[in-house]
Amino acid sequence: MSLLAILQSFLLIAGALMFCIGSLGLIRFPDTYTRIHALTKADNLGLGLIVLALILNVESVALALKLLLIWGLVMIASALSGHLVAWEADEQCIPLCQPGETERHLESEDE
Amino acid sequence: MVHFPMAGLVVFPLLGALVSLALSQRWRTLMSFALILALLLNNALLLLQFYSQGMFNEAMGNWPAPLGIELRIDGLALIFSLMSAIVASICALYAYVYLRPAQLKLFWPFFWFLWVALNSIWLSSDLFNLYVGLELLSLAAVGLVALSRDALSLAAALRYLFAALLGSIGYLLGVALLYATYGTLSLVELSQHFSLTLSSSVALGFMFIGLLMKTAVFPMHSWLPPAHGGALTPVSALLSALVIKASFYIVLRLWTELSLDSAPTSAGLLMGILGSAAILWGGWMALHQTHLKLVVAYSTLAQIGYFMLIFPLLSDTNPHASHLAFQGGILMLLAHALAKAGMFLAAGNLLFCTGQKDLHSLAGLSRYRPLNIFAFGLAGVSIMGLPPSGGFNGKWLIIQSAMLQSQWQWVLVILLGSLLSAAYIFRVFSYTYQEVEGGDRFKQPSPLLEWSALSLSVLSILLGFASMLVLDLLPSHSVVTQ
Amino acid sequence: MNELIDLTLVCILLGLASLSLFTQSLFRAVMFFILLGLILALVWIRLDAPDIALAEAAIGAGITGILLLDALAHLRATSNTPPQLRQLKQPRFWLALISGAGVILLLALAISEPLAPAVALDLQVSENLTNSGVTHPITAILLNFRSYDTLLEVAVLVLAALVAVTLRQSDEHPVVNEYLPNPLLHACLKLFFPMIFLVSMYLLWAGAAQPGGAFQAGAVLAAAFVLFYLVGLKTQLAQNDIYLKGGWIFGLALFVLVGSMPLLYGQPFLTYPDSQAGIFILLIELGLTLSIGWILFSMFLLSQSSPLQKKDSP
Amino acid sequence: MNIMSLLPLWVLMTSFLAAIVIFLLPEERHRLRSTINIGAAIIKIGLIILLIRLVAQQETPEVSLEVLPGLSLVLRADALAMLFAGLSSILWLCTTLYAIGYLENAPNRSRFFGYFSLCVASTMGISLAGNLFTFLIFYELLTLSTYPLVVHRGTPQSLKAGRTYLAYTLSGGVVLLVGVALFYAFAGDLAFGQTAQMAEFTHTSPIASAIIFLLLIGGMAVKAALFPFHGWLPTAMVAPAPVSALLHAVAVVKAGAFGIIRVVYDVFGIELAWQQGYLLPLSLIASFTILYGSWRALQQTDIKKRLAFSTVSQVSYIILGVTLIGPLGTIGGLVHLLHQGLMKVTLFFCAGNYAETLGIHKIHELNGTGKRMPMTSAAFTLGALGMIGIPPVAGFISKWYLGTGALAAGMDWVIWVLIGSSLLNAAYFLPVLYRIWFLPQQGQWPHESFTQWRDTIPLLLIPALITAALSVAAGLFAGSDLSPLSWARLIVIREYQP
Amino acid sequence: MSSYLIFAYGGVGLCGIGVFGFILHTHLLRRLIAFNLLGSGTFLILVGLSQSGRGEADYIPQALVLTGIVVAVAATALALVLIRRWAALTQHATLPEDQGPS
Repeated sequence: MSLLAILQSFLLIAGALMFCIGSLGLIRFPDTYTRIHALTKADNLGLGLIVLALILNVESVALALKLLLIWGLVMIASALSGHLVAWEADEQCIPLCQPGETERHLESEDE
Repeated sequence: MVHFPMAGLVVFPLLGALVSLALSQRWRTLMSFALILALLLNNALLLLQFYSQGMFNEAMGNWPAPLGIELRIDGLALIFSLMSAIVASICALYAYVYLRPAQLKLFWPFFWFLWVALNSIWLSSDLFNLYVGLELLSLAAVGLVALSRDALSLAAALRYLFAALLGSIGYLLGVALLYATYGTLSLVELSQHFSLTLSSSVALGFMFIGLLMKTAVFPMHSWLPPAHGGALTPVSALLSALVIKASFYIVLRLWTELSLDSAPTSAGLLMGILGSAAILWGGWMALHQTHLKLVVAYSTLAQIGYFMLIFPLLSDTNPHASHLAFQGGILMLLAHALAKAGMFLAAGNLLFCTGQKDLHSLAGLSRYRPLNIFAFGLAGVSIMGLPPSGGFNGKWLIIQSAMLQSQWQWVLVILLGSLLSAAYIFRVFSYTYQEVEGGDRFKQPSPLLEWSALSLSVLSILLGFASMLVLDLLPSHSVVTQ
Repeated sequence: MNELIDLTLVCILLGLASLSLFTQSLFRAVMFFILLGLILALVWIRLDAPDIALAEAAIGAGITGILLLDALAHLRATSNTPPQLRQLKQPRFWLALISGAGVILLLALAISEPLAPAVALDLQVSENLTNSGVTHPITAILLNFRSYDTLLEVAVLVLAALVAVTLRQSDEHPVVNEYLPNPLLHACLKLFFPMIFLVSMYLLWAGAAQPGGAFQAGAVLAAAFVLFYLVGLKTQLAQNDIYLKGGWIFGLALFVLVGSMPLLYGQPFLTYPDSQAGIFILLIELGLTLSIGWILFSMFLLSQSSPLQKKDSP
Repeated sequence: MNIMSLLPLWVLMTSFLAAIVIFLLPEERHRLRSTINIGAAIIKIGLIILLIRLVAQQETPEVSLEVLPGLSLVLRADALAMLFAGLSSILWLCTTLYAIGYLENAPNRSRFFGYFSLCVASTMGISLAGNLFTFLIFYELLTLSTYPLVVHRGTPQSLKAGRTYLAYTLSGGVVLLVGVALFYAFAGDLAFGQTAQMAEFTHTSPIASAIIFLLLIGGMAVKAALFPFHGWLPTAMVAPAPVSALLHAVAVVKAGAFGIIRVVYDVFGIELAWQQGYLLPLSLIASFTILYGSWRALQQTDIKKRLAFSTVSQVSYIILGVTLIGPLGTIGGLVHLLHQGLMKVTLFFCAGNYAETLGIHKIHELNGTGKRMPMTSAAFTLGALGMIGIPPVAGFISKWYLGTGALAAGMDWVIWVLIGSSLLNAAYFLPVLYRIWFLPQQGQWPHESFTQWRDTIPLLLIPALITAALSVAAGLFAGSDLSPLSWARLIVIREYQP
Repeated sequence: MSSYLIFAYGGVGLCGIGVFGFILHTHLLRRLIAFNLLGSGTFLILVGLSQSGRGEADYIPQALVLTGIVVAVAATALALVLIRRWAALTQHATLPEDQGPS
């Protein structure tokens, strides 16, 4: 196993781990604001790591640039959508929650 | 080789759909009727072409099957195309007078898409293309049902949509299995390689269940009466006369092309039993309805049962009798299309006259609106299968076939069904013959409405005298059973 | 190893399917369904069908999901009863169980038969690919070999949009454009629009040689339109009946027109002139992309104008 | 195909086209409608006369149209057909005249006369049918076109009668349909008169043949009102008088009887039917119906009901005649088809006149009507005497031939049936005549109208007088070449010739 | 077992679940989801099975599935429009016959 492969594996696993952490945050965090935080930040990093791992594998520069472009676009998109969600939540006056509290309104609406 | 007439069957209604969506009201109507004329003419040309060169195929995009999709004109396709042209034209005329402008505006595109779908189904000899055609048909039909936009018709449309979607998926499942097994979608090629294995039986089973659900064969019928009974009158006529025929047509095509007449008789027997149940149940229910259009809708259920009876009678042991059943089935389908459309239109006129749905409100109509009752009655003659009518001729051939094959149970069912249908139709009649006080308090439908209903009914009677014109288009029995 | 991944995927697929049907909350059901769509996209990749994967992600999961969520928001107002497990005792349950099990049994039996297709259609596809005007086989099939199917399929789409218009109440007020007055969104989207269009057109262009094509491009375009709408730009176009319907039928009309031209020269319907098939296919695809985008967008738009929030009703 | 060979079609079309035109005419165009109706009836009589001349010259004009593979609609004018067609055309004219008078100022005349003409068209079709298939078609058409006439009044009672009528006739139609279908499926496509092939078929499969015979006769027996299928006939009496006349004398009942004649003579052939022993049960049923009908007639107090049961009995004479092998019995049956039609239509016209002019429906109200309505009563008397079988009225001729035919066929017991029935006939007609002529009027007439006329209005009176005169003439001039009797002889000669 | 065939069996499972849910549920939205599952299952069978017969990618069924997906989306959209209209009119998300005696 070459060094490159080890590096790649490391990056991939780290990226996947970031995704897992982000998802865990989504489940565990108490309110909208903290949840978007977990999602956008962790996922961007995770994606970045994975893209990096893939770039190590490609031959052409064009392809590498494309991968980077994807990362960039996703970052902008998630930043924007994170902002929008927070902004809308603020508009609707959704309160901040302390750890341990659970958001009731979403659940109750489903039933 | 002239490609125009066959492609015209699809292109003209498509143009109609486009035109009716794009143009303003006046031009929309004008162009629609111009295109209807064009389509009628196109059908006539096609008929001539068929007379001169017999059955022919045409590869769409010049890619022959199995790679491309081939359309095929044979006698069966031509008969159905002519049938839909006649019924649809008259229904369009009726709708033009009957519907409010706002409804009419929405009616036209649906109508045209419906026609596209019908013609594409009649012509297609490709399994997947038939699926797309079926979906187009169902969605157009659902749209038409929902046209009146009240809660009742919405519920009917939803019920119909779900049944239709389930049916399409069943069909598609079968197509998937068949493609995987035989590697082709062309019906012609499939028929060359086809053999009844386990997987192809399962495939056909799914396809038939799906198609029969769309046809509303008992016991998968419960969506039909509210949808056909609750829709606007010209829509009911189109649905009952044409739409249910499409899925049945595919069943018939598959059955004959794949030579299922040599299949184990249990399949045919099952179809026959379902048909018998439909005849008796539909007739019985029609007899107990209090709403005129529901009577007519349930009668459609019963009539579908008659079509089903041809399957147990198609057998390769007795080609002559089998061919009689085939011819009889086609005649019944055709007669039902004409008569049921006429009957729905006439029923719509009657409802228009009284303004009420209840059968009791019909009292006195026979005195003041005899023409509508007459139209209803003539259609009823064909539905009951009394001579002289297309319905009778079809029934006669089926009975003959059953007798020649000693399948007496179907004869019994047909006769019972005839009596039941006579009972429910004359029941409507006896309401109209009641004499009541109060003079002529009914509205007068415009003559165009009355005459369009009457013309369809008269056609169904005339079919009783001109059956040979139709049957001559069909191949002789050596070809049908291959 | 690969089989293990496949099996895992199938298990996830079935699990998600069960969850989306039997979870108590409808909202979650829809969520699981969207998730299922994404997993399906992966499955399609595993099935060597990147085109379908694209379509599934964009159309299947994306648009269906959005429409479902949108409908869900409206259905909140209704007496929306979650499925009761009491149903277990009803005959309906047994009917469902028997039918479901029967379907599985029959299909599994049918599938387990060894296959030996008599006709090798894929060979014919590759043989004729050079004459089709494009190099990507799926585009060749969709827009040349079986373009008749595609024609009818576009008609189905138009029809669906038409039903939406039909059911729009005449007494309804036109849509009040409730765009999001967020400055950041405005700024970013203005930046993004050209890019989204570019992506859409790229998908369209790429379709000739690799995965992509009119439907995927149309879905992206629809997304662009929706964003347009959200920032409050130029959506009055969609309020006008002529533009609305004109947009729907543009692609279909172009298709019919191009398809019927050969009839005048004695060629069958939908035949492309020799050696120019590629251009005509691109032309048709362009029209279809615009129309599909417009249709999908107007579905979204028309759903906005239904006055469904009758929260005060019992 | 020359004009003459199309004649059968034109005979049919005269009433059919008239029906269509009448349907389309607005309700108010009474005069035009009557003109068309009478014109068509007269044209038809002219055509029938032409046709009769052709047939007398040994020609059989024929029109056919293939409607199903190997199956044709055939209209053929043979001697037997002309007997029935001639009767129908004459009585159509009379009944139409009568109906115009009867329904003056009544609603729904357009509908009535339309279906009336359609009904006659179907009768023409039945008489001219050249094979069983054609016969079946017109037979069912007859059912359909008479239903609106039966329920014409639209009262609950008439609607109920209509239901009964349909229940009987449609069930009969179904039985007939099965019979005909079996016939075509197994015996093949045989036109009327191809009895040799039928004999061959019967010898190879006797059971099938017997079943076909049973079904065919069973189907026809409903319309012919043979016991036990006669229940609809008295119920249908609620219809207007011209309809009753039509039902009893021309259309429905006769269609059944005529069908039985066709089946026995032209489908199976009388020799074959006799050899196979089909005829004896039929003659027993017919005999029983004769006696039973007369017996029931005796118990009725309503004039029309009594006439109805009388019809049940009289029509069975025809069937009885058919079952008697040998020329004499056949002549008796055939000629009674015509005679009974003439006499019964007279009686119904008169009953209608009594009802319309004086409001009389019950027999006991008839006292003294002879003075108020002498001509109607005279016609009634002639009809009644004919029914009893008193010479010189036509009924005597039929009974005479039936009696001698029975003796020739070696069925002596039939004589006793004839005598018994004649006695019963006398028992239910003579008291009526006695009341009319010899009893004084009791109080007011129930509901008198047309007081300005001595008897009743001419449109009602004249048809009754014509038919009465015809029934006397048929008896008086039975020996002449133009009489029904000599035509029946002609038929018989042709039937027994080969 | 090839991975094509595995997915074909997965499609079979989806179809079964879809049919089960379609018949069991009365809520129209859930029925619609069940219909979509059924559709996806069918597509999987179509592609998976025919490719497993050949052992390589087969473009014909893939093209068919693309068409099928679009048609299914159109049908779903149409159904949603109907369901929403129905719900707006009646405040119910089930058909009358499924609403029970309440």
